[in-house]
Amino acid sequence: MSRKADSGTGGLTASGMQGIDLGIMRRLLKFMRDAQLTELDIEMEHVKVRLRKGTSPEAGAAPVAMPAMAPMLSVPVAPVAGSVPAGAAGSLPPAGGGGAPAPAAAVAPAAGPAPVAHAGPVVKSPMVGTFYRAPSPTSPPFVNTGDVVKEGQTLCLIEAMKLMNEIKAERAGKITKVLVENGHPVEFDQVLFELEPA
Amino acid sequence: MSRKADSGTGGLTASGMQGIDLGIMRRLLKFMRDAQLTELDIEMEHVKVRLRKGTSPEAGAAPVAMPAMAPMLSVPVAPVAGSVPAGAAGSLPPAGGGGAPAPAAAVAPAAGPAPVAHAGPVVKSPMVGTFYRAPSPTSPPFVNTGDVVKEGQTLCLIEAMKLMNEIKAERAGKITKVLVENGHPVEFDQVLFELEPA
Amino acid sequence: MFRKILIANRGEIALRVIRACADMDIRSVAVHSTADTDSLHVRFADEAVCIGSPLPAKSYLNIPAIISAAEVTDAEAIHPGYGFLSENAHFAEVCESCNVAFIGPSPDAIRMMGDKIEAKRLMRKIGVPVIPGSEGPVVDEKEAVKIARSIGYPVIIKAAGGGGGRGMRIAHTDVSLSSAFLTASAEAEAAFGNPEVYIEKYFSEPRHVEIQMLGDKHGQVVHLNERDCTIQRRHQKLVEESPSPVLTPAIRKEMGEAAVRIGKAVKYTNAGTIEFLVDRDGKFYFMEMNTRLQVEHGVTETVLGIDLVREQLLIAAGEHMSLPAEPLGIRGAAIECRVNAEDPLHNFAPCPGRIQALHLPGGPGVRVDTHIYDGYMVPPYYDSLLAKVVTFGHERNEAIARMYRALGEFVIEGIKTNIPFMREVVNSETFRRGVYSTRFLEHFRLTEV
Amino acid sequence: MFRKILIANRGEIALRVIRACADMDIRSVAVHSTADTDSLHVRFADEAVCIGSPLPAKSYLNIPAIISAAEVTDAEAIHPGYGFLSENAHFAEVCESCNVAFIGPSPDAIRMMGDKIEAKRLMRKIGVPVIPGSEGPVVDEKEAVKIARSIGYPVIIKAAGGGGGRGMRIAHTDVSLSSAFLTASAEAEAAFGNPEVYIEKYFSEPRHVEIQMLGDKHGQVVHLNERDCTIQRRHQKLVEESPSPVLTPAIRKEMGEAAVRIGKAVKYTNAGTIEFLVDRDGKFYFMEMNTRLQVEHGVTETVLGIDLVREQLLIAAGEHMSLPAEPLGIRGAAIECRVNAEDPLHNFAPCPGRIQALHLPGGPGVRVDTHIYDGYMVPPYYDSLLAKVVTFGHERNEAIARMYRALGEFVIEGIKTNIPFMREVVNSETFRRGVYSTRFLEHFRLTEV
Repeated sequence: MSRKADSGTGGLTASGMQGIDLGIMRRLLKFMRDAQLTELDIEMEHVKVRLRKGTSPEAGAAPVAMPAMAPMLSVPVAPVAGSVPAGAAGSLPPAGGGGAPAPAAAVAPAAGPAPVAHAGPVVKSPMVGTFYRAPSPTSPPFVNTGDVVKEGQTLCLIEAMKLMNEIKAERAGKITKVLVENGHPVEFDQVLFELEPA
Repeated sequence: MSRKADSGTGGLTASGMQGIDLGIMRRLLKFMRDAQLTELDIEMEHVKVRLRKGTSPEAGAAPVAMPAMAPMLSVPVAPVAGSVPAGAAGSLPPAGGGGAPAPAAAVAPAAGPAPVAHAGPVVKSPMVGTFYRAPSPTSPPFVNTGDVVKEGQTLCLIEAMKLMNEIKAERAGKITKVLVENGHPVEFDQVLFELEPA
Repeated sequence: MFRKILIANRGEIALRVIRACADMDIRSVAVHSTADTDSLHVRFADEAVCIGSPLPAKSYLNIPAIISAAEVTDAEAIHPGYGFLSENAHFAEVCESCNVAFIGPSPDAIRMMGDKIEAKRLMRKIGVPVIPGSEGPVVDEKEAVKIARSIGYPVIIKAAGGGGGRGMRIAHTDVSLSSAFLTASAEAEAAFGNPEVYIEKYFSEPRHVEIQMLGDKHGQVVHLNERDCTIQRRHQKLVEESPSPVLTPAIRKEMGEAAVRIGKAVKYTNAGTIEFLVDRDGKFYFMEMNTRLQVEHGVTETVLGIDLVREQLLIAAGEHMSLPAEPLGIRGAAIECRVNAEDPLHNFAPCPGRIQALHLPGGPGVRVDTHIYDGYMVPPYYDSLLAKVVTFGHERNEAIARMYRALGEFVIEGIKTNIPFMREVVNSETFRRGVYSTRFLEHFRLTEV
Repeated sequence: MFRKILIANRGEIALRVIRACADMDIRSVAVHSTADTDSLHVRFADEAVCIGSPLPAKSYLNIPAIISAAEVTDAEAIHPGYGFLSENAHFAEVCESCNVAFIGPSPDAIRMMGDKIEAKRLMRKIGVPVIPGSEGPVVDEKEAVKIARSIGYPVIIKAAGGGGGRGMRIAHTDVSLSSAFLTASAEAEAAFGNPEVYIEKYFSEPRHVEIQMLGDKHGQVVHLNERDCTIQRRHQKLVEESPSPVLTPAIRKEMGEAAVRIGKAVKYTNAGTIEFLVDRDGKFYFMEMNTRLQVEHGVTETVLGIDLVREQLLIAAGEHMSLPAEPLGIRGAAIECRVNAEDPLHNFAPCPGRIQALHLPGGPGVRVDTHIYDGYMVPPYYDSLLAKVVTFGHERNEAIARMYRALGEFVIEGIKTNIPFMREVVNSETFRRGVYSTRFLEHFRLTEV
């Protein structure tokens, strides 16, 4: 789910796709890994690079985007993500819903939305709604990072149309990351938790 | 100068740029060379290939064009022509005026119109007008294929705005090809003769 | 006026509504399936929510997901576009119960017009002509002949339980009717397990002409003249135009008044379209009412210089429509062609795939509504509409010339489209003359492909 | 009507004329330089002739080449577009002498209006107000003061031999005028080697408003209301609109009548535009007449629903114009923004180069005229105009909202454009209010870049 400040300041600083250097991207990624960073923003006169690891698509920012949100400016992320070793601690998330729809014709085809690359198994939202980590505002969360959960254990609630839906673990494992903040909206297929198999 | 039967039957048989195989193009070119062909047309359900050697741009047909004359369908000819040995008997002419204007973005940039690739030096028309090979309808042509001409010798007339302009040889040499028929219109920069230096 | 609305649709119509929102300074929320993440409606909306997987039932027909999306984004109203949930009375009710305005008519009006028998009953009551025929199944040949004589030959016998041409028979005389009745009934039983048949007057060369109407919550109901949608292929409209080349001002007035009468009778609010069959004598008969925005609404917008989606939003927000009560003057002619991803040489088979190159037509008198772009992947899950081209002219001939020119400039590469086919249709002698029926395509032969 | 015409121009205006030809079933011949071989005007014309090398003098200004191209293609008429040879009386004469119709006014009318002093003399004769001032150079301070008192302060002193601001002085009183006269004269001599100066009334905050007019060979002359072109940068128009946000119906009528009077006085045929300066009191003064189609003609077409190029062709062919003698009713508001290949952050430096990605705006109320396409190489030889976006609205606010939306949808990658700048201009409070002068941009600051 993306919220845009302005849906069309299109094409302000027009830099061609050629300006994007995947080599530099990879070196930035390595730098991030070495420095154990989870987020890296670089903004220069003609370029703005944002890298985030394991962030939820809710943030919506395209991982690499020129200043304007022109559709053709988006970078197809799947190939880049694919070039990162599967076991890497993190990789580039895909363009969030709405931020960057149109891969330029010149670039490798990316049929359909690129899957979110997470380190391990994840728990995704089966519906649109509001995410709650606890049964009530005063209760402790169902789960926290580091918790070991059993199959069928309730992980969170998602409120949709005034109904609270319990989201349960489909398998046993350890919660390694909680990706959505309490009370925030989530969309279909959004990753809620990372879960390390038991 | 191109005359089109219909300026817009655009996009009927839609074949993407991917369909264009430069390897096949080069093999066709070799086949032509081996068979001493000057023209080769192939027309199939989804593809139309036309190769001509040393033809005048007047014909106007793009050397390789999909059935529809969609701008994006044109093939950038310069790189292909460039891959032909300079001394080859012929090579691919560029897109004539009007046939195939827009190289697709995905293809190698071809800044400006590609130069006509002729085997040797050529005599081009310095103006728009009507080409005459002889001073009068009953006279013999100024020059014929195989003639050796001196520098400054009149090669043809071009009538523009009721005036007959004599086109003279800029250097001595042998006329190896006459590319325009008597009485036909010519445009600026159109190749009139091939001239083998003396 | 609403501050934010959600568009429960995709493709060009979602983009159309988003544009109206931008023009009115209303924030827009797009919803989309996972197949439409890269769509322009997602790109150009102010916010976007993924609501489900590609199958419509899981996303664009998924009422809880759409309502939830409206709730989490604080959207005050939902525009359903056309298709999907646009004529779903239950959805309209759910919206209302969740305090989200449904941008369309009341659930009652949707339901009333969705019931064809009820709708016909109403028409008879308020004096709008319906296709003459039996009110229900016909018992035997005798009754059939009696009805046929009263409505006049030719008549068509149709299976009550089926469709698709089976169990259908056309009869021109008592004798042929008696035998046709038995055959049709037997065929209907064999095909649908139900021998019941009914009778309607048969029109061999009808035209499809519809009246656009608008009603607001203050009781104002107007009609916005007709659109002639006679050029169809298997009940799918291909070309729409206004004014109709065959309607006289008198018939236009009569049809318009009928539409307003219908609107007033059901206290209709928002945009609706009354579809009529028009016979060769200019007599018109109610077929059905579409209780939503039509695909071809741009034809009316272009010929009258108005914005129907804007009117929809005004009406849904309880404001007065911004149109005068009197019919607007027709100031030229507008024609729409639907550009579809389908192969006219192979029985119009859908052609999803990636668009490799694109050039849109432009210049004077040309409007293009499309959600495609260079590099767009046309998904296989949804209908094949790629773009709508509307041209305007001072007279019909100018609009046709511009359409022919615009389609010539319209280049889509990578997938097959019906553009060359449509170009031949608008360029055909028959179309230019303007005299044809819904069977136009049966007689039309694609000459140069 | 002509069967075939040649378009002696390039870019969007060549495409515009080619489209009009297609709409009227006239064959079109494009001419082009070697730099424009891949242009859309070459692509969409029925025939194309290369007439020379990229420099305009060698191609688009090359009269013999253009005439030859018309001769070898058997074109019956030449449309000059705007710029290049469009206001060249000699070219119009050559066309006539070669039996090719020039689609524009007579050489005499072009020449007459091209001579600014002659034109002003005519205006005085027929009672059209001109900017008050000396009729020629001013002899000394005394004469300067005398003239200044008669026309009223403030006045501006201008060098007869020059331009560009040098030798210019503004004076508000007799005293300041006397000293300003001497300084200006000295400066003029130093700068241009000519001490002669003249005096005109000075307008500090004028508006630029022009009247579109048409005359045919049957003596009918009409005006088509105004276009307000006050938003300029260094005398280059950036935004044009109709109707003007500041004109009263009474002033519009007066200006329109003045335009018709001018047209009748010179027996003007074809399209022409009278440019007026309008002061804060609504008084208007003749500045000059453009004897050709304007870049911004689409504004008038959109607001009146007409086709000016079509009228040009009808008139040139000796037919009656297809417009009524009475002024057409204004049915809304139209605004045009010029999209240029220039960098607003670097003093609007031209930015030729290859277009890497393109998305054109669309939907209701949006017209785009452009010759660019995805992959197009913008050549460095010609002006930087890439596209014209015209939006229509029932009222000015709607047209502005649609322009803001359309520019937001307009994506051009690979080269810098003024799109974000134009978007801020139309979104600015000052522009929305409608009250500003030709100095708008001096006060305008690009806030968000």
